[in-house]
Amino acid sequence: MNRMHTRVAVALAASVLVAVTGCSSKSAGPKAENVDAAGFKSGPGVTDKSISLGVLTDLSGPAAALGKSAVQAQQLYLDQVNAQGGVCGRQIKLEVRDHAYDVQKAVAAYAEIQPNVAAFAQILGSAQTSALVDSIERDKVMTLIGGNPAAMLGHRHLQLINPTYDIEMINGVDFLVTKAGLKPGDKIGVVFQDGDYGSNAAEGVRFAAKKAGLEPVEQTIKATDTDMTAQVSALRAAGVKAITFSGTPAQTASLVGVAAATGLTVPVLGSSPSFVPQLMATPAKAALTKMFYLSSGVPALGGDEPAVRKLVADYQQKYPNEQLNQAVEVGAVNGAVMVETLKLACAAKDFTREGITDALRSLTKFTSGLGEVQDFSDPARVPSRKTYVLQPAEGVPGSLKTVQPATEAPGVADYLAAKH
Amino acid sequence: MTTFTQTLFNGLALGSVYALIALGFTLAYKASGAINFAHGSLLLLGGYLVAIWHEPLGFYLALAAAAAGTGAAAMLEALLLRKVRRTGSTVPTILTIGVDILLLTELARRIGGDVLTAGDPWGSRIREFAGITVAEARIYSLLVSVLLVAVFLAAFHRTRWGLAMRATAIDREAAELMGVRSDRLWMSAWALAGVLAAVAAVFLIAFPAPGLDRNTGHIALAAFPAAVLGGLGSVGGALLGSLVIGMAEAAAAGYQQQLSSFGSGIADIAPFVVMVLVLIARPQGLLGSKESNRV
Amino acid sequence: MSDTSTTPRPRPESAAARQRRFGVPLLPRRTPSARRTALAACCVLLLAWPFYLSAFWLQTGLFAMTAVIAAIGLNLLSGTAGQLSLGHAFFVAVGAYGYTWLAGDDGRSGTHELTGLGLNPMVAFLAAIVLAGAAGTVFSPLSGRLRGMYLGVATLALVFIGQHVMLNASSVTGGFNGRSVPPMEIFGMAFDDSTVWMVLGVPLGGLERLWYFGLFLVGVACLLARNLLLGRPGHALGALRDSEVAAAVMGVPATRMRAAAFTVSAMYAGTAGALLALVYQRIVPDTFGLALSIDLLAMIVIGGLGSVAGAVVGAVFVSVLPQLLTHYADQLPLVVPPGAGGDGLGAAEAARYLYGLVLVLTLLFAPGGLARLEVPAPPWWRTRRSFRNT
Amino acid sequence: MRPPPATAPPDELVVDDLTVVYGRSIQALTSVTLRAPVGGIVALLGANGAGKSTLLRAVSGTLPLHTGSIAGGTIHFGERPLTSLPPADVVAAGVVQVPEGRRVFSELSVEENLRAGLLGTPALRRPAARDAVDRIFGLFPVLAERRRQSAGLLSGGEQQMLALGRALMAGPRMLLLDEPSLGLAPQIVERIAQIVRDIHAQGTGVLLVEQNAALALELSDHAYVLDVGRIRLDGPSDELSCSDDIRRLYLGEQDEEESALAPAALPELARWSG
Repeated sequence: MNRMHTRVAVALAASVLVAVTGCSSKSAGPKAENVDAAGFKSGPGVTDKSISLGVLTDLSGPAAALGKSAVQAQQLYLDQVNAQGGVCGRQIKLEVRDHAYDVQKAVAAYAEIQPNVAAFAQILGSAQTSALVDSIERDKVMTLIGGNPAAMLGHRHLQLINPTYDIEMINGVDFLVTKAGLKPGDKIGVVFQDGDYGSNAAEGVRFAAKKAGLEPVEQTIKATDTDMTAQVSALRAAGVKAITFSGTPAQTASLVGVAAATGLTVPVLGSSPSFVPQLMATPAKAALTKMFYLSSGVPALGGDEPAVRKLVADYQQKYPNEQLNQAVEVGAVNGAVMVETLKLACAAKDFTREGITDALRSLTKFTSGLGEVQDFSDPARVPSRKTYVLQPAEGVPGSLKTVQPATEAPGVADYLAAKH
Repeated sequence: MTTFTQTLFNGLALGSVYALIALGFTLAYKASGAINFAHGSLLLLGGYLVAIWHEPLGFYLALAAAAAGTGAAAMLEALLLRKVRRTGSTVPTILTIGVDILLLTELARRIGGDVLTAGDPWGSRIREFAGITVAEARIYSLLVSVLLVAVFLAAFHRTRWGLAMRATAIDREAAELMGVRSDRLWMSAWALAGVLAAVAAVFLIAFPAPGLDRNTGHIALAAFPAAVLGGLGSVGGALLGSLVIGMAEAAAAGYQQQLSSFGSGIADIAPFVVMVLVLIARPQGLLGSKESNRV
Repeated sequence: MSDTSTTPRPRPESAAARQRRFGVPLLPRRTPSARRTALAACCVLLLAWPFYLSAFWLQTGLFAMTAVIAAIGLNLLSGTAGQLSLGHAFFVAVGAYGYTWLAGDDGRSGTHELTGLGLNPMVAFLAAIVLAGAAGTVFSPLSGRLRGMYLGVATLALVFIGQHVMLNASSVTGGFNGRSVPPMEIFGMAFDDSTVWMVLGVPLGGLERLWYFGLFLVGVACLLARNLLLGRPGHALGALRDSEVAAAVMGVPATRMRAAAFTVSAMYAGTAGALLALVYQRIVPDTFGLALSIDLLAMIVIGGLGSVAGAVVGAVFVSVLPQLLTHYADQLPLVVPPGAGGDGLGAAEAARYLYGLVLVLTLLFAPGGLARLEVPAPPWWRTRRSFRNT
Repeated sequence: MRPPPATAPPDELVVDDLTVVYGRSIQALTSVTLRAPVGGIVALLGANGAGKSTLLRAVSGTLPLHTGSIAGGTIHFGERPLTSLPPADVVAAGVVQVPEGRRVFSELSVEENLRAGLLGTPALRRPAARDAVDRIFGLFPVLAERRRQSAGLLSGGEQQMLALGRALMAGPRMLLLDEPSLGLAPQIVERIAQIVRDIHAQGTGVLLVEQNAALALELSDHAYVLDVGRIRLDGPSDELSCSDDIRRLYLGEQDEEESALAPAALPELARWSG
């Protein structure tokens, strides 16, 4: 009896297998690229009417606030472009997936939408991007990423926007030297998070400190630390004249708050991800507005550059209940880079994956009015070297104002020359 | 020397807050025989309630309301656990993980990317003594924790309630035969655990911490090793363990430069390293008795 | 106990005895032949899958397979031996990084120098499993002596200490940014997309071949676990779980047995880890956090403690559910598609809610797990309960 | 054997047609009917597994702890229905059980164990509680000497006295004793027997569950025999002890034990009568 069942099952299996492979959609073979009558080459995610772009971001995890703002700003920008006819007569659509800052979800979501998108307009999260780097290069899909660690340079299909964290810090230390009147031999505190973000920033500080003759006093923190008392005590004991900081916004509030409270009123320079407007609701507000500076590749939302003012107005109109933060600018810039790239690809009549990457690599003087001119020709080089110095301020959009316009410190060229 | 004094104080302050968490943890364990993995989200709930209620109610009233709310939530959880109490301790423990997932998802959704403040009266004031600088909130946290623990110990050893608790923990059936209403009693233990979690939350989010964010509940993870290395189910053990863990963590943070050969971020794993070392020497924890295992 | 044993019982025991005898009740209450047919049909389905499904579904399936292997291993420990472990993410990591390091070459990743032994991937795969087992054995001073909740919390330490090592031992692990995983290679044929096999007119790339490799591993894992449970070790562990004294009387060496169960379980986790690394193609420390440990535990509980079938059902449920929800978010009520804006419930959040809810409801109303839902009141569960409390 | 008590209190523990099941299918008691007046000592005999402890659990309300429940029948104490009441309410009604195996709180001190006996009664003021403890110490001087010691360190006989004393703290009208002689040396058994007599003399009813049939029949004035969940026999103890069935079933080795029980009350227990 059992044996018969087994035989029936095996026979069934074999026949099913043979019968159904015939109608497998996979057997149609690769149809990734095709050329239409006008000589227009197109790849995955591109039709006559639309271009699909992927977004992998965090909408429900620890970075949800930033992820949401960036996606909404990007959508806003693309809506405006679509309203004017899109690119090449094609509407641009975003295929968004929420990875909740979870690596496995990000990898799964990538596999899900990768076959159907022309490029990734944004991937957020260092660990997530790291896990996907090899796949992105293998699939040759052009990808813009959210973070700026130098470790992410050098991949042909991967592109970050604005200066990397080390450049931010070199420019920022230059600002601190003039601002705090640092002299050779003075000590500078370097508090940074474990991981590629913090260590990349620390690398920049070390270089700049050496150049200015300063003595760095280093303190490492973990992403999960919330209380910076121990670090501040150590820095106070060392007698630092300024501090650079690369951690989370919550840690910024603790560090600056404790420093101010313990009388260590020295300027604190933070990396671009170390501030969110929500900090202005914490007890550290007063200290932040007095002591804290942010080194950033994009200008303050509270500034009066026309592009910034337009973005703020449009964003507030579309999302009246959302708080503005710097990620809004990052999202808008990403959208603009994407659209410029697609326009170039359109001009070259090549919407294949390779064609889109080639288009990006031919963008040598990109500007959106939100930040400095970017050069994407060489994947191994930072696209721009100038950063703004911003300061927390009350009552302005994004709670930040610009205190120093985009500047490149003299040391940056030496630093990059030494690296390459 | 200053580093030492500073580390000592930080360790004491941290240990005292851990004690509030570990105590709640131990009570819940004694009551239900389960490790309460939802303790972290109860803590987060307490902090969240204080944060949203301090503006309309004022800090102290908000704290009282939040403590009541967290206590009620803990009692609800205990009600769920009662349904599976006959299945040993693994099933209730995993049930608390389920509760934690639900509560945490909801709270994280509400908190989003915000950093909320408790509106506590200490603000960002600091005090200097013995050559060290400490936040005023930390001093109050130490004082209040010690006071709460003392009140608890007195109640535990001197009152009918405490006697009933201790008797029920040893032999629930015998205690019931003496007329103890163990279900109500254990509900009170859970409620107390919730209240302690709410108080601990306030101190954890007060200055010099930046405030409450969605990860605040993670701190309860450090109270697991505290309760275990002291001996599960032992109140004295939980207190001793909290002190040990607080000190170890403060020392690892204070002397991180000297400890750099172990890699950065050693402070985060210090509680676990200490716990493993203790358990290798004494599998039942420092003050735990061998019989306290209920499996 | 004393008052119940002499009442004549209308054979509730026979079902329990049958459960005990089989140890692994696959789809109970069916005749063995019907069960066999169902199983065969399942196998056919699984074998045919790569001919139809896209990379996304294949990957989802492979994630489920790794989960199945790890969950079976954890179930041997927690379900059969009654030992709670929250540290299995660590052993999964040892398997994953072990394979990558053993099979990988020296090189660079970002700013880190990487080392690797460059072994044959097949050898590296087996060695990674042994390595995970060795890691389990190193933990034996604790795993052998600690019981229940103590072990549960002690194993938490493994996850956190493991994370610390993964971040700091960057020459082996690549540090924060992780490192690339060399593809599996059997008899000189690599499991990557450099070559494509054409079978019946369908191209089978790296992922498809990996699918079959994964199926093979799952099959081996199931059979081994079944044999372990049916044989002496299974009975010894069961006895140990139910009563240490009784087990000691039967001559079961408690400490050694517990440590051995832990080691075997760690080897299962290591196998899952090595396979997971192959699916990911690049591994980063974040993958192997506490969440993974908790997911594994949830799997065996949702599926049903102590059975291989339970582990399979639970693992598939927990690993596939979020993918399904995200994929079909736009067709589900109450759930907003990602990026649509507004304050609706995101798919990832919905999946978390559902996951937590299923976990809680399973424990409350079907404590035998989903795999046993067919049996109205699991006799295994009932007898064990009354056994414990009288 | 014993003279009837001077005043016959009206209250009586009445178990009527009681059926108890464990889980869903295991029937442990079937239609058990039993009466235990406050004025007497009633013994419940039966082999291991006959359902004796189950009956006490049903009265005390601890069946749910053992996945058991009452499937039919009623339990009353005087006018008060006790059927399926929680243990605390049964204690409040004046029915207190001394469980099998003593079950003292081993990590608590002797004095704390006694105080735990008050947990089911309305809270007393401190001096009143101290008086209650002192009264028990008066009855068991050996416990007074060890008032600060952990109960777990006492000998078996001392633990049994502690368990009795703990139950007496609540001032019960009916005491349920589950195997008080289990695992104790013959001399100790006799001391316990004397204590039981004294408790009864003070006006507390006793329902005594015993495997030691000789002892139980000697102590009690009425006895029931439980077999596989059913009452097989009942009657006055002295009649039962003469019954051939009983002699064959339960008193097979009676001669030795009888000799052990033969001596009259030991001098130490004289204090009990006061």
